[in-house]
Amino acid sequence: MVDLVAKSPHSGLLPLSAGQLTLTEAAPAFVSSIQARQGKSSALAKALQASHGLTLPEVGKVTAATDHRLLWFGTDQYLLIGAAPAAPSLSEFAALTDQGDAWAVMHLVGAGAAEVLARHCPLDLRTERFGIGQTARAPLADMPAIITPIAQGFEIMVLQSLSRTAVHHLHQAMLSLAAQASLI
Amino acid sequence: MRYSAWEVFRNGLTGNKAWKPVWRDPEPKQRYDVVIVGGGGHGLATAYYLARVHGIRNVAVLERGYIGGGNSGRNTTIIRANYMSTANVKFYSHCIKLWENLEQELNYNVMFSQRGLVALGHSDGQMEAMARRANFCQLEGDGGEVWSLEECRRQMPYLNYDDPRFPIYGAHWHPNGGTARHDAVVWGYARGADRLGVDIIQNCAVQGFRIEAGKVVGVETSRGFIGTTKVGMAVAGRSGEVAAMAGFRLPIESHVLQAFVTEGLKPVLPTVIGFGMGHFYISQSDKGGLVFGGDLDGYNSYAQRGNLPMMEHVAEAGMALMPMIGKSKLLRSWGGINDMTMDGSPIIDRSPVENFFINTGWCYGGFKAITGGGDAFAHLIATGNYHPAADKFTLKRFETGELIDETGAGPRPGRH
Amino acid sequence: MRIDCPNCGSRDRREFQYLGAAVLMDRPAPDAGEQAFVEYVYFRENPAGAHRELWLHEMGCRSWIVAERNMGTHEFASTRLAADVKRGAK
Amino acid sequence: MSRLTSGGQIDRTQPLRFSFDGKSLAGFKGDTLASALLANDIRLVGRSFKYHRPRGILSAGSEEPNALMQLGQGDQTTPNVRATTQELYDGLIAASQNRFPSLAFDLLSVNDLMAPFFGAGFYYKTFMWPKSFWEKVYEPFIRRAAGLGRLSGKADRALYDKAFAHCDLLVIGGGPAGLMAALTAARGGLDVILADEDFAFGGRLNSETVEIAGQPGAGWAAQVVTELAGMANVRLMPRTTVTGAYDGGTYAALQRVSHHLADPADHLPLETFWRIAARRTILAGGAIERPIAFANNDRPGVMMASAVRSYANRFAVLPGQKISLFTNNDDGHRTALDLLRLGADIAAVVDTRGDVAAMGDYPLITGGQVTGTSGRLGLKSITVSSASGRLKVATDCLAVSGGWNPSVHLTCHMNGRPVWREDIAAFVPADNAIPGMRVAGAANGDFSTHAALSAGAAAAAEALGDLGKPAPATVFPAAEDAPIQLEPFWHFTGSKGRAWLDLQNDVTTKDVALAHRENFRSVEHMKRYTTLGMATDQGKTSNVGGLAVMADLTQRSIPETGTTTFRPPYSPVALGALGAHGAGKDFAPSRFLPSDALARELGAHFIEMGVWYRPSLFPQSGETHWRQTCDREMRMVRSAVGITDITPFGKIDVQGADAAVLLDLVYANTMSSLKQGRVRYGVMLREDGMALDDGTCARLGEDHFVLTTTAGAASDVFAHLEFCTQVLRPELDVQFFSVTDQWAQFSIAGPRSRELVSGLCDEDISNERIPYMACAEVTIGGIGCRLFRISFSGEQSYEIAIPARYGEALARELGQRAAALGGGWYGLEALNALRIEKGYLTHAEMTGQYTADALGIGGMVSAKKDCIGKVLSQRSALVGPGKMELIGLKPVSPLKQFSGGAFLFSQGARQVLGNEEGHVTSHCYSPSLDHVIAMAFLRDGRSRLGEHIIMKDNARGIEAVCEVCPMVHVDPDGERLRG
Repeated sequence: MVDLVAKSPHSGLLPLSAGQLTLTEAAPAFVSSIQARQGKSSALAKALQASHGLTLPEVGKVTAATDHRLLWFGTDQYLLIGAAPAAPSLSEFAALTDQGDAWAVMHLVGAGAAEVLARHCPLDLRTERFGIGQTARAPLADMPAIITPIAQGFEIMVLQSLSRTAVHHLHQAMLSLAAQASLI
Repeated sequence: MRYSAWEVFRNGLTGNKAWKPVWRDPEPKQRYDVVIVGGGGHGLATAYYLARVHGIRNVAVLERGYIGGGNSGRNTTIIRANYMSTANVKFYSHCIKLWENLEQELNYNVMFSQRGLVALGHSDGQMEAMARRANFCQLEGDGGEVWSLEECRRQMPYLNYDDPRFPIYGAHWHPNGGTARHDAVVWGYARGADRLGVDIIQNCAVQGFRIEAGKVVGVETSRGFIGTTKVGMAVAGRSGEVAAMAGFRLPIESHVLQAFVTEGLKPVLPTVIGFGMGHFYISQSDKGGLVFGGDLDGYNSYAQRGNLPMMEHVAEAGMALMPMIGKSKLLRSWGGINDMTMDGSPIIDRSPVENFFINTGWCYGGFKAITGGGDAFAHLIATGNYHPAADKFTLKRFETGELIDETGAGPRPGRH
Repeated sequence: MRIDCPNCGSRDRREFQYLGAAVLMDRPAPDAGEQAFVEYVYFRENPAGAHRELWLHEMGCRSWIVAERNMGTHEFASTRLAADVKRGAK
Repeated sequence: MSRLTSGGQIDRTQPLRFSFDGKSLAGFKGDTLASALLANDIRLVGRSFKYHRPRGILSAGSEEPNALMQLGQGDQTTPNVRATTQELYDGLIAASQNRFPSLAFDLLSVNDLMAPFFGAGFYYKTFMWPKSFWEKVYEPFIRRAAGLGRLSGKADRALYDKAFAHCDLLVIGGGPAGLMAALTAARGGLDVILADEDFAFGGRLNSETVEIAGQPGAGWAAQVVTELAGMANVRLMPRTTVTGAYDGGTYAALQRVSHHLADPADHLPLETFWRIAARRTILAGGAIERPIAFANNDRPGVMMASAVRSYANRFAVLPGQKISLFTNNDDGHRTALDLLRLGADIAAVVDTRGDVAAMGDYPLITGGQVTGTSGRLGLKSITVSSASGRLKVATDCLAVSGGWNPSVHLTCHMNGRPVWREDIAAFVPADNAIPGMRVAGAANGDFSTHAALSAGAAAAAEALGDLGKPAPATVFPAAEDAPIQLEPFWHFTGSKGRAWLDLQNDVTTKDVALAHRENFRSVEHMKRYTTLGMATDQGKTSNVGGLAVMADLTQRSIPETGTTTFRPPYSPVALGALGAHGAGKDFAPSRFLPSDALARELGAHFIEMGVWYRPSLFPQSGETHWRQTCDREMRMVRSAVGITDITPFGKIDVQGADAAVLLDLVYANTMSSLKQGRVRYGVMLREDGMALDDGTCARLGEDHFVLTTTAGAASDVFAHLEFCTQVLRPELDVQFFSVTDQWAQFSIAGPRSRELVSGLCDEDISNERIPYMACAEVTIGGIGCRLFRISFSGEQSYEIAIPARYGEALARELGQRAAALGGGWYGLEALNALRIEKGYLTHAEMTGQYTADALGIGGMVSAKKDCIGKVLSQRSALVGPGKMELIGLKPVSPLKQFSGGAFLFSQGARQVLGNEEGHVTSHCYSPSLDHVIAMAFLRDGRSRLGEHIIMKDNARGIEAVCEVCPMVHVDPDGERLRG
């Protein structure tokens, strides 16, 4: 039998640091899309509560349990991160797809993380408007991305085929901000 | 007064006191044989050719503001005929032939500069499209050639060949292309038409049309009613509104297209360059400013101003293509309203209203089409027949499917 | 330019893709005839004032949005999810 | 030296060396290049655009039309730098522009002698004969003479950056109004951004001797800035010009990050271009002093009075030894008092007003006018006329104050038209010209310090109110509240000499008169004809003066004559900054294949396909021409097995009870009848009847499909499906999600493909179980994969989709196993040629201009059901005679290659436009046939099989007779596919 070795989209790219800032890989064990079937949102909510202990997040929000969480992704669409979906019980009310290999997940952390992200992302990143418990899909240097605030920084998800470009842009911005931090 | 170096000298000696108005400001008459709505390049050229070619001199050009205040004065002044369809190549090639004699014909220096235009290709497929452009031009006797990468390097050493995101494979060299001084074109045609008896009436807004039994008989304006036998509409950017006054709709959306100019610089760019991969085109004006533009802002608009995303994208494309321009500074940006048709090609045709003719849908290409557009429109108004160089620009094509869609973008005007 | 996505709130225009007039919501019946489709696909009011139009929140939640926007000032009067508008129309 | 021994805001402990036109000079930190030049007694700094007249420093701000410099040397030299805003740093190298051979002796100053013939628009009347001379003689000469500074022609290597920012309140301008507004708003709890183009906040307070709250204005400003800097809700942005106002409260701003540094650190950007989204904005950009037009008012030494105060008070430089003033308002007198206090010698104060008294000990001429000047390279004297006659006054600096123009510029950016205010004889911003913006202070015509402070506080209080916050109690500082005392005076008409309006473009009052005479009377015509206001300052110092002259000529008031308007940017922005993140590879995102690293190890050649990098060829040693590689790879696929990475194809997972309903709507053919475990080729149309895309549709379950799209159309197709489900049919129970990046996908094609795949899969994949156009879930090495029996090469072929993390590992495994079977990797060149041999379509044919019928797949359009695009694909010209049809071409006699972009002509037809009957879309050499083949569109092509036609490529000089043939050249019956 062939032995296939998995490779991370960030292999050879991360971690990186500049000044106070770090960019590290944060690959979750599972990512799945969950899309409610027509008219089945509340049934799905109950099923998710029962199987994963999670409530359906409101628009732009995240609900979390200890080791997994649910991100709002679009109208009646969610990403379940960190746990495999309880397929049989959920499938009745939702379409599921495995997204565990589709996304490259990074953590950008440190003082000035928002400034780094603001080099390439038009979101309003001010903490009081976009804090922990929230999530947003937004462009990062013209690439689709999912941005989720975490302690002292952001979780950034980009499509795996674009990870190299995303890391390149974030790294350049980290270097620039680190240099500007030393400017009076 | 005929313009010449001698007249410039003679008048200079006498304090330039004897120069005459370039066009008159007459009061509108009660009735004209033809009323042209729109005092831009196309409207004025149409009036000029009606008078000169067809001998129809009882013509008024009605302009809401000042002549040349619309797209004629808001473009990047590029003139070219390197199109990808029989209909457009035939027409724009006709335009260039008129441009080539325009200064002598109008006795006005419109500074038509056939400095040549380079259209870059960035893949094998694009190079085949460039070859097709070149072949189209050659069929029309317009010369031109396909440049290799090596020739591009030789001709344009300042382009980015070192670390391009989209490498240059070669180019189509279109020697007949170039630029002209946009305002001068308007003023030259105005002077020419005025001298043939055409009344140019500025500050005269059209407010409606009098239509009797399906036939137009006059124009309601802010300066009163003006009777006419025929109406020619040439109101780029406002065609939808004017057509609505006459009671019909068009296959057109109005979109804003921005254009840009930098501070003056010593000569650095001898030709016009088009970078299709980045939707970017650039030339250097005689005053020294780099004049450039890009794609539509992407949404319907009548506001004559654009927004940042496209402005930035255009500059990014400029930096991607020719990083030598980084230290030049953007001086001014402006927006023109383009009548974008559903297939990206113009309309010169009759309308559902009898004796009401339309010249519209020039998309990005209206400036270069002023000569031929005016000629073909005058021909249609005067004779009732399509000009042979513009006989495919009909309204009917949207019903028959005989579209002139060069980009293949389909009925999505913002993408043409 | 900023656009209020009914889901995501105020976002930069560069996240959105414009399609065209909202008349595209009303596709003729399959048997409506060729002329009805010609009108539907090609002919537009193109008003200089208020305009109903379709945008896609392409780089965000990927909702199609019906916006009312003034073509002279670019000011948005309203934005609604196209799916809601369409369902409401039924 | 003109430097005062004390005072000013320069740091005398930090002396700096710099050079101008090769001459080494000294200045201090805190200087601008302009103040340092004046401190070194340099008055001649440039030449005008047209007449090459000597020019000196006019202003102390970004409105400067004269003192434009070439900065730095070599390939990173920067043109058109305003000396008045460039901070001095050690080692700065500046040179004057637009002169030859030297600044003091400029050959083209001969143009000035020709001025009678070089009036406005003279070039429209001449240079027409002979016809060919325009491009050959006149234009090259004009172009060489025109232009200001120069680019090196080499790549700009500076780093530029871009960023987004968001705030509750953006305050533009850090003078008294802006500081007060920012302070009030910040204390009230708003998120505030305060931007000022200067390197020091304070605005005019830094240049004036006014007091606020009993202390010097500059000191008060510093105190406010200290408080603001300590607040978490405030972002201070000095050296930042807000350059444009756009829709929805979006503003552009340019931050000069390191222009002031002699030796910037690595990674430090030169400039950052900001996009600021603000809920509210206060424009407090101040006002710009305006000149007065009189004969020879353009000499070096003629300056704005406000600039003279700036140089004297802020930079401790006296711009002249014997200074005179010409004013129509009290500012001229204030200037004289400031100068006297600093020990300057005042030659005269000339006031156009009759009933004013001197405010101090200086000679005053009331009811007077400056009517002329002398001094070739610098001012020597002025001529003054008054009731008491004409008087010549020796002076080397004339400070002019013609009143103030509020900085309305940003308020015009959304088509707002400023309105005339008679009491200050100036345009002020129209109300609500920019939604969400308020204007405060001098920008709104409130010129006194007190008025500016109170207007700033009031505007901030209103902004707080808008955003639902109460205004804080603010202790309001006391300041001067002198009312404006101005008598409009624009230009002196009595003398014969030329009076300049636009100093850079050399537009004089005579040019405006000529424009009027020739009927260029609309303000826009006047501007375009004379070029007034079109110079690098965009009319900041000249527009209103020009309007006033035209108003006089037409005997109308200024507001009746027209208004002044401005377009973005407020001051010029380097394209490097505007285009930051665009240079080089950063221009577009780059997408890489799962097998990218392996392909690079194998030495593959890559090409850009949209945003993807894909291997085009896998050359082996000894192969020197791409065709050798391509031909070998094709033979390998036809004889053994080839592997290629097709991950970029769009993959869409579609589920739901109505999934088949959606697919029947979007595909021209029927998908609802597809059996589970089977795959069908499909084509989608646009509503206008043209083909949008093609691909495969696999049915994994009753309500579960997976579609593929072409790589280039993936995002369009996805948006199209969203349009259909959200906009057209929201009632459908259908869910879909992109799985393009989830799955790495490889094609394994060739007669030995089954051998290869069956060795990998844990399941039976025999032809019986997985026949042509079947699909199944399989496991490889324990990993769940999807197997599709589909082909784009015409061979027995499989596609394996595997979770992306295993993509590279599977690629390596496939490559090794293929090699063992005599196969290997093939690239896009071979892939393309293989499909041409089979007559399969790509976007070289599916260009959006052709119906399914034209593409030869019209039979796929189901007659039994509706689909998007069906109705309009039946329009008369699309189904009638003469329509384009895709066909194959083969040469009649030996031909080296077909020519993409070549036209097809009937034999004997004249080869002129309109007679072409089609064109070649794709072509290749077919190793199987050992000759070249092509695909082409040809009018009525399918009914012309066997006909000989001419292929003509003029551009490449290729002409050949070809035979029209079917598109399928290899295995027309598809036996290999099914084998």
